[in-house]
Parts: sequence; structure tokens; C-alpha cells
Amino acid sequence: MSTGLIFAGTGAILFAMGVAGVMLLAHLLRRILAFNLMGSGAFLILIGLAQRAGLVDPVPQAMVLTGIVVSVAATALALALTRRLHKLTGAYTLPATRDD
Amino acid sequence: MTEFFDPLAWLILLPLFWASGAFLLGPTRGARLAIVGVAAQLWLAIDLAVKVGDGGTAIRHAVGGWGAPLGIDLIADGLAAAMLLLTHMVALPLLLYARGYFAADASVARYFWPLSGFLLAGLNALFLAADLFNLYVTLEIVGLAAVGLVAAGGNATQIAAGLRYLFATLIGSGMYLLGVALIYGAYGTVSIATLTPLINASAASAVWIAAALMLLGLMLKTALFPFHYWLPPAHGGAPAPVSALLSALVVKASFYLILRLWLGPFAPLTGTIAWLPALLGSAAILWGSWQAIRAVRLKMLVAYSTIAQLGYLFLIFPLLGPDGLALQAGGMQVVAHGLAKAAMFAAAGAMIHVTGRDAVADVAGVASRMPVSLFAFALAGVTLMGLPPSGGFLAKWLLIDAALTQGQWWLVAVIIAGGLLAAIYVFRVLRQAFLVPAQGERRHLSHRAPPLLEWTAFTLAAASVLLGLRGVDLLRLLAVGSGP
Amino acid sequence: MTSNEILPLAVMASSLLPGLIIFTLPESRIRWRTALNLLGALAKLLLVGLLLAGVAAGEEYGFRYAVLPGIDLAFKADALALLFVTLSALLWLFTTLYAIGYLERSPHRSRFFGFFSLCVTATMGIAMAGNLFTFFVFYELLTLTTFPLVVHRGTDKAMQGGTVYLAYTLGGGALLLTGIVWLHSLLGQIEFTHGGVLAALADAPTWQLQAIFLLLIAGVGVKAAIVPLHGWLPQAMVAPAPVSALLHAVAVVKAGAFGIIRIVYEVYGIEFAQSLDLLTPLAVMATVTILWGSFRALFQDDLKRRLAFSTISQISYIVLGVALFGPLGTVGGLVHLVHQGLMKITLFFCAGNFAETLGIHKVSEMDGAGRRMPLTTLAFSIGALGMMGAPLTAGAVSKAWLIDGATAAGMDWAVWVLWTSSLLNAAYFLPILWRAWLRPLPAAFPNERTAARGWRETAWLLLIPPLVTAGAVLAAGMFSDIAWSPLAWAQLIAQREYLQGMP
Amino acid sequence: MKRAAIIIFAALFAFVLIVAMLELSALPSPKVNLPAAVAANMAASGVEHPVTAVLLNFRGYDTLLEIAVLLLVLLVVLAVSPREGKAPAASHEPVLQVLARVAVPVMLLAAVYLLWAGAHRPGGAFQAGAVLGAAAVLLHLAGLLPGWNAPRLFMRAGLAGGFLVFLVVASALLANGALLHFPPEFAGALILLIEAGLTVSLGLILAGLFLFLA
Repeated sequence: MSTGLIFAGTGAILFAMGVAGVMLLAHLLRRILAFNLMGSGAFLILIGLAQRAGLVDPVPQAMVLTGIVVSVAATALALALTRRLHKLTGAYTLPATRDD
Repeated sequence: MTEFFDPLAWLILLPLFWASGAFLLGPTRGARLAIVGVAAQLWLAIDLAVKVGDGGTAIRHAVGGWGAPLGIDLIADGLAAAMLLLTHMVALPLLLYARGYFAADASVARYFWPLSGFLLAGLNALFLAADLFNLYVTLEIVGLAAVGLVAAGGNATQIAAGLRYLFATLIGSGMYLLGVALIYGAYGTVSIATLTPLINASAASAVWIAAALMLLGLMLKTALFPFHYWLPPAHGGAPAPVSALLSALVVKASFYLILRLWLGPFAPLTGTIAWLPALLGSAAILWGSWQAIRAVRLKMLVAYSTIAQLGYLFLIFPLLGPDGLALQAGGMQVVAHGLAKAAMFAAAGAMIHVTGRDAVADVAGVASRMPVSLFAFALAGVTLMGLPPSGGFLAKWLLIDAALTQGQWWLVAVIIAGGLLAAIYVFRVLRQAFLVPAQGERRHLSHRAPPLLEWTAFTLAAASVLLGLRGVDLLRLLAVGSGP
Repeated sequence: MTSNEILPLAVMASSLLPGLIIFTLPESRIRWRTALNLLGALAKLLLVGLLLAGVAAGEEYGFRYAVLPGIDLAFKADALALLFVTLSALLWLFTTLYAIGYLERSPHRSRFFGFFSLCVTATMGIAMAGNLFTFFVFYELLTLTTFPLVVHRGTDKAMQGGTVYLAYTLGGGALLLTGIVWLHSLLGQIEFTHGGVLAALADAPTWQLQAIFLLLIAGVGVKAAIVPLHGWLPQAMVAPAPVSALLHAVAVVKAGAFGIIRIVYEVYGIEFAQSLDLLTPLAVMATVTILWGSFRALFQDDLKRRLAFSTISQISYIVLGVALFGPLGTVGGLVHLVHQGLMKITLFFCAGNFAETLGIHKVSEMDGAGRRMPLTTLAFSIGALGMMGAPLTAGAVSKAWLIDGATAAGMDWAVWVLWTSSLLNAAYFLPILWRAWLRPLPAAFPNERTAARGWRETAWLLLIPPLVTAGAVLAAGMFSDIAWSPLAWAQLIAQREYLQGMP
Repeated sequence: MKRAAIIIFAALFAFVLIVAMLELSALPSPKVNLPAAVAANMAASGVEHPVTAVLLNFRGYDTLLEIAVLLLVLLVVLAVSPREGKAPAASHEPVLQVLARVAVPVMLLAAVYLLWAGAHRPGGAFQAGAVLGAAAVLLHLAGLLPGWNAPRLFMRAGLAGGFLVFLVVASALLANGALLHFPPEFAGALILLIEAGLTVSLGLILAGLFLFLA
């Protein structure tokens, strides 16, 4: 088994953990971390799977760089909203939904 | 080699320019810049639709001059051109509406203009993209800009709705991204045109997983039942022009992408499970309508109606056939609902603006005070109910025709039931509006709605109805570049 | 565009444009509104006159506009269309005059007259529809434009009536749409053609064609108030009197009956419908409706409700005429479309006058009304006698042709039905006439306004329309043999449907 | 119950995914060979490092949109963090201050190096901008830089400037036939121009994501 595949396999586990985390964790900071785990998992698979034969492929690397910036941006947005919510409601969890 | 004023490139560049410009210049001049920019974009979209429609073939723009698969291509076929046209036909009246709506509230307006610019840029880029990874980036622009617009109001409900929406959209794009990673791993490319001939029914299981992940992620972003939980608070809680943009356009973008993938690269994989989206779509129609019927707040009613109307779009998947009826029905429904729902949110916003209250019950007496807004609401309702001569009616006709041709009787029943349920929630509002209000309640109707708010809503509603008379033209455009 | 294309469109525009302009007029511009209304109505009559002359001379009027691939918005002003168009255009003029008088000083008149004009436009569209698609478009438009009129008063009771009306008509619309699209997917086209288009589908499974027939008839049957789809009609009585006149005589109920005629003659074709065993069930349905409506009318004390059940019964005369399978019955049904309109609008005008002038809403309050309002009561009596089929009235002519048709078709039971219904009609109309003319004046009418308004009997605008339509009832009865009478026109149509349609 | 179901489902998903990837690795290499295409076109790209070439030339359009994402997120952060009155003064941390006074000049130097190095080895505008942003955050944490108020025109120009430079270059190149179609002879210079602009703006944006909230 090549290094690339080990990375990809780790990515699969991280992604699954991230998804479970986003669905299960109520605390918003934890949920944001879980989301980042998901992203990292996907990035690892993108690079690892493409390089399973051991050759370096610059295209997925560039994609991952782009993806990281996007995910930084999304994380910043989530943190800013969480901070604002905490300031307004004093809670780090989402209020229960009401249909109306 | 293309000309300098290539509409494909400028449809993406222009909104980015005016979004940055609006940020630099501040809200007042930013608003003017935005409206001029969107007007120019509308002209470009019309120009593109004419070119695509008359030329009869898709138009391609190779960014960087490399061409796929090394570079990224932009492709405008009939479906993309129709979506771009819809986007700007909705956006221009809505931005004018927003100018009136935010006139009193500079703090929200400050970031509305640049954010709506980024949203439009993202939508245009998404409709034109022909590269799976590029699509991921455009999806994120659209998703994050939409979340921003929901949250920009800044009160606790809006922030919470924004966060809920943010997590939904991030899980959706995360699943999509994982799918892209697997596809790249399997085929070494993310260009849709290059991929399409490579994928067949004997593809590796990783490709099947990728397709499932991408389609599911996009369904989450489209708020298909049962992934709809995030939509009502987001669309019902945002300021009216934002709700209108989101309901009319943003959810359509991810649907557009589902359709693209379903008909394109994933076509060999999806044949056997086409009934699943239709089943979920049927559930969406019934559940969304039911929630709209019992909603207390007016904007919630409209938001749940969006869930129901999105359901219709997913009914087309088992009906996609060589006759193209189902695809035509889907395209017609996207355009008709986009115009109508924008109009409905705009009209509801104008009513709430004047009455100062958000409950369906408070609409009583609006018929005599705001006839234009009510008329706009009613015309939009005609489209949602699928009554003639609206665009929604043509969509329903085509859909029933497709279902009957394929012998899918249960879909006919769902479509008919959906129309009647829509009538219940639309007439719930109209009935209330015609009621003579009790004497004490009149004081809430003290000031008049700005005419700009009322008439932009009316324009959108009238367009959704008049679309019913131009059905042939839209279908001719949709046919360009579709099918084998 | 040729003049033969423009004329049908102009007929529709003559009510559409005034309607749209009226919406934008402020409430206070009474003269403008009145002028626009009358100008539109007169222009329409003039245009219809041109069409009538042209069609009688064999000209063909029509217009097509592609909406979907293979589906057109198609209009054709043939003889059958013009029967309905002429009736509606004529009655629209009188109803407008009446409504102007009736709604004097009440709020929201711009809205009322705007939707009123749109209703008539939709009716014209139904009459001149060239295919089922176009028919459906205007059929639903009629539903939408009548709703604001039914709920016009804005009271809880009006809302309830409006809701019931919508529930029935939109439900019917859904059935109709299903039937139409089903037919379209089988046949590929849905044009109205003399002699029908369905014979081409003779190979298709019979059950499918029968099911489609059921869907289509149920769809239009809601508006035609065929039992058991009639529940909305008595409820919709909460609307103002001019709206009731519109619902019962000019537009809605008529549109349903007219739809049945088009479907039987020009979609299925009378011969083909007969071969599918569809006409006898239709005749039975009509019979049940005729008897049930008359029977229920007997027990209504509310005057307008009694009239409403009477409408349910009378409209099915038309359906029965269609189902009798023969030219005589056809003529009877078609001519009754016109005659019933004339008679029923007279009755509703008069009922409105009684309510407006004396506050009378119930049959039991009618005592002595004829002494206080002799002219109105005279018009009412003519209408009522016409409904009973008394000699020299329009009703007598239609009944005679229907009975002849039933005899010729060998359906003797239908003759008995018609006679029974006439007896029932007499049983629920004669007591009203008796009370009005022969009972002494009561101590006071429920809400008499004659003195307060300075009227001799009632306002002129309320009095003239019923007198004119009552005169028309008599004229149609006495001069039915001359050219241009409704009967002559119905004979022309029957001739075209039966002779030209056959290979 | 729900918790257990999700965990089991996630584990199952990871397992299936790994199996699928193993199956994929047993198949022959993909038919499309992008690394070869990148290598073949390196000469015309204007830079020497393949990742930078993909990032700014072959797939430069992705990067353009990615900067748009960052800018738009900054706007949302500004929108939801309305600053009432003056920004709070930062706390006084003597030890950190010493560290910051030493580290920040080194970080500036590192940023310039990273920007320049991006052309032929790992590095580039984003990395350089990240270092700049980190320097600003360090200064703030050390109490040497107060949190930022809602941006004035000058600051807004700095935040959006890099993106606007990129946008202007991208659209000007339409005259050369396509969006971002670099002529090989000017590609290197134009890419350096874009990267320099981006470094400043990205530094400000990343710092802003922290400091506008602080």
C-alpha cells in the first residue's frame, strides 16, 4: 500500500468523524472543528488518491490550496456568527427551532 | 478566440467589479452602482440568450486560453442561458425593491449591496461552469454570500438562522468536495466534458459513491425534503429582498447542478434510482404545502411554499425521456417559480412594511389599502397554483403530459393535489386580505407603502404570468445543447 | 393580421381594456367609470353584430397563437360560439346598467367593475375557444375573476360562500385539466371540430375514453351545477344581486353548460359518444339534476336560494337536450341556453329590486309586493311563467323542442321528466306570484326605502333592465319563427353539427 | 439511539470508502494525464513551480473566485460585528511584547521571501499573506495593536485592492482572447503583480477577520 493511499484512508476516517461530529455536537465551536475535520479529510483524499502511484500531481495540490482558503473563509464566517450569537443570547448552542 | 465583450466572461466579472466598488464607495453610491451593473448584466444575459437561441449551439469560453482538461471552460448552453436570464430578470427588480426597502435602514444596507454582487457573481459563475472543482468554488461563493445576507440583519433569530443554514450548506459542499476528490482519483480530471464519455455503468464503486455524495450534498443545499429543515428559518427570517433572492435563485442553483450532473456525467449511473428524488419531491410537495397551510406568519407561509414548489422540480427525474417533455417542464417550473416567488416575497415584504406585523391574520383589509401589492401576491399565487395563463400552468401541463406519457399515474395525482393545496394557502391570504378589518385594527395601516416596493413586486408577478404566453420561446432556448 | 383574425380579439378587448383601466381609476371617478363600462358594452355589441352577420354569411373567424410546441391558444368564432357570445354581450350591457344602479354609494366600485369586466372577457374566451386548451385557460380565469366578486362584501358569510365556491370550482378545474392532458397525450391534439375528433381513437381502450369523458364532464359539470356537484351555487348567493345575475345567466353556469355542449359535439362527436354508451348516463344525470333541483326549490324560503335551486334544475335542460341524440333535442338544448339566461336574469334583477327597495329576502315576506312594485313584479311574473313553460314565453319554445326531441329519440321517460319538472316549477313559482299579487299589503315591509330615496317604485337603473329582459322573454316566445331569433340560430348550429360534421 | 446510529453509520461509511479506494488503486491509472499536460505547458506559464502555475495560470480562475470568497466573508464579518464606539484597548503583555518586537520584522521578511519564492518553489501570495496576517494578530495579542474599527476608505481600498488588481488584469487579458489568457512573455510579470497585490490584501483580510472582531 502506497503512502498516498494511507493518506486517503486517513482522510476517509477524518471525513466520517467530521460528519458525525457536525451532526451530533451541539456546542457550536466543536461543530466548527468537526466541519474542519470533514474538510481536511476531503483534502487528504484529493491529494492522496491522486498520488497513489507515487507520482506528484500539482493539479490536486493547487485545488487543495484553493480549498483550504475557502474553508478558512467558511470557518471565519462560522466563528464570527457564533461569537455574535453568544453576545446576543449568551449561548454557544443554536436555539431550538420553532415552526413559526 | 473570442471578442473582448464576451457575455460569458463579463457576466462573471461585472458583478465582482461592482461588488468591490460598492464596498469601496459605501451604501448610497454603492446602490446606484449595483443597479447600473445589474441592468448591464441583464442586457448581457439577453444578448447571450439570443446568441445561444439563434445559433442553436452552446457557446464556450476557454479561460486562460488552455481549454479543458488543463484549463477551465465556461459553457453556455440553452439551460444555462435561461438560468442567467432568469437570474437577472429577478435581480434587477429586486435590487430596485431593496433600494426602497433599505432606504430607512443604512446599517443593513451597507453590506447588502456588495454581498448581493458576490451572490450574483457566484450564481453566474455556477451556471456557466463546466468543471467540477470550479463548481465547488462557485457553490461556496453562493452559499456563503447567501448565509451572509441572511445573517447581515444581525438580530439573534437571523444569526441563528444563518448558522443553521451555514452548517447545512457546508455539509452539502463538503460531501460534494469529497465526491470531486474521488472522481479526480478515478479519472484524473474534473472537466465535465472530458468525464462524460469516460463514466459508464461498470464504473468503479468509488465513482458510484462519488455520484451519491455529490447528488445528496446538492439535495441538501436545494432543501429537498427531508433536508429542508434549514430553509424556513433562513428564508422566513431574512429581510424581504434577501428572502426573495434566496428563494427565487439560490436554491435553484444547486438544483440546476443536480440536473446537469444527472443528465451529463452521471447519466449511466442514475437510471435505476430515478424514482427516489421523485418520491422525496412528492413528500416535499405534500409536507411543504401542509406547513404553509398552517403557518402563522406570512413569510413562513411563503417559505414553506418554496419547499413544496421545489418538490415539483424533483418529480421530473423518472420522467426524463427522449421526448424532452420532463426537462421542458423542469425548466419552465424553475423560471416560473423564480419569478413568482420573488414577487410573492416582495409583495409580502411590502405588506409587512406597512402593517408592521408579520402574521397572516394581520393582512385583513389590505385589499383596499394596498391593492397593487395584493394583486402582485395574487398573480404570483396564480403561478404557484399552476393556473392558466401563467408559466406555472405550462410547467404543470408539461409535467402531467410527461407523467401520462410514461404511465406514472401516481405523479399525476401528486401534481394535481399539490396545485389544490397551493390554492388553499394562497387563498388563505387573499381571503384574509378581502376581509373587512375590525375597527380597532385599522390604526396599523397608517402609512402607505412606497410605490417602488409595490410596483417592482407587481412587475415580477406579471412576468411570471406573462411567461405563460412566451412558453414556446423559453422551450426553444432550453432545447439548445440538451439531449444527445 | 387580417380582419377575420382581429375581430374575435377585438370582442375580448372590448371588455378587457375597460376593465384594466377601471382598476386604476380612483373610487371617486364615477362618470369615467360609467362611461368606460357602457362604451365597452356597446362596442362589444357592435362587434358581435359584425361577427353574426359574417358567420351567417359563411365567413370564418379565428386566431391562433403558439404557446407550447403543438399547443395553441386558438380562438374561433363559429355559430355555436356566437350563440353564447351574443347572449353574454347582451346581458352584460343590462347587468352593467343594473349594477351601476345597485352599487350606488357602496365602496370598492372600481374593483367590482374591474373584475366584472374581466369576468365577461373570460366568458368570451370560453365561448370562442378553439380547442380544449384555450377553453381550460379561460375556464380557470373565470373562476379567478369571479372569486373577488363573490366575496365582494367582505363579511364572514361572504368569505364562507367564496371559499365553498373556490373549493368546488378549483377541484373541478383539476379534474378537467387531468382529462384534457390525458386526451392530449393519447391523441396529440385537442381541437374543437364539427363532428368530433375522437373517432380517430376508435382503437383505444373504451374504458380510457369513458374515463376521460367522466373527468371532462365532471370538470365542467361543477360550473354547470350538475347534482352532486351543485353545492356551491346556493352558497354563492351571498354575493350582491348583479353578481348572482352574472353567475346564473351571463357567465359561470352557462360556461359549464356550454363546455358540455362543446365536449359532446366537437370533441367526442355525438355519434361516437353514442357508440361509447356515454349519452344515456349523461341524460340520467341531467334528469336527476332537473328533478332534484326543482324538488329542493320547493322548500326554500329565501327567495334567492329558491332561484338558485331553480337554476340547477333549468341548466340541466340544456344537458338533457344535448344527451337526447338527435337534432330536435339539440335545438331544444341550445335554444334553452339563451332562453334560460333571459328568464333567469330577469328573476334575479327583480329579486335584487325587492331586496334593495323593500328589504324583502324571503318568499314569506312577499305579501303585497306587487301592489307596491307593480312593474318589477310584472317582470318577475313573466320570468317565472317562462320558467314554467307557459305559452307565449321563451320557456314554452325550448320545452316544446325538448319534448319533441325526446319523443323522436324514443326516450319517452324524458318526456315525463320534463312534464314533472314543469309541475314542480309551477309549484314553487306560483305561490310567490300569488303572494305578490293577491295577498294584502303587510303593516310594513322589512326595510322600505322608497320614500327616503324619493323613488316612485325603485331607481330607474334598477327598473329598466328587468323590464327589457322580460320583454325579450316574451319576444323570444312569440316571434321564435323569424330569422335571427335564438331558435333560428340554434337550428343553424344543429344543422352544422349534424350535417357538416358527418362524413 | 440516534447518537449510536450516526456513529455506526459514519464508521460504516469510512469503511466502505476505504474499500472503494483500495479497489480503485488496483485499477490501471486514469486515462487523463494532467501532470503531463502541466509539465508540457510549464514553459508558457510564466512561473517555474508547477503548483503556482496551476494556481495562477492554468486554474487561475479558481483562485480569482477564491479571493472573492475571502473578501465576501470579511464583509459578512463586518456586517455582523457592528462596533459600538471605540475599539477596546488591547491588554498589556510585557513578555509577549518582547517576543512580538523581535518576531514581527522577521515575519515581514519571511512574507516577502515567500512571495518571491512562489515562482519556483512552494510559497506564494497566500502563504505570504497568512504570515502578514499572523504578524498583525501577534501584535494585537501583545497589546501593541488595537482592534480595528469599521474600515475607512483607505482601509477598504487596502482590503479590496488586491482583488481589484487581479480582476483588472483578468479582464484586460480578455483583449488577448480569453479571461486570464496570459501572453507567455508577460505572464511572469503579471503573475508577480497579482501576487504582490494579493499578499497585501490577503494579509489585511486575514488580520481583519481577527481584528474587526476583537
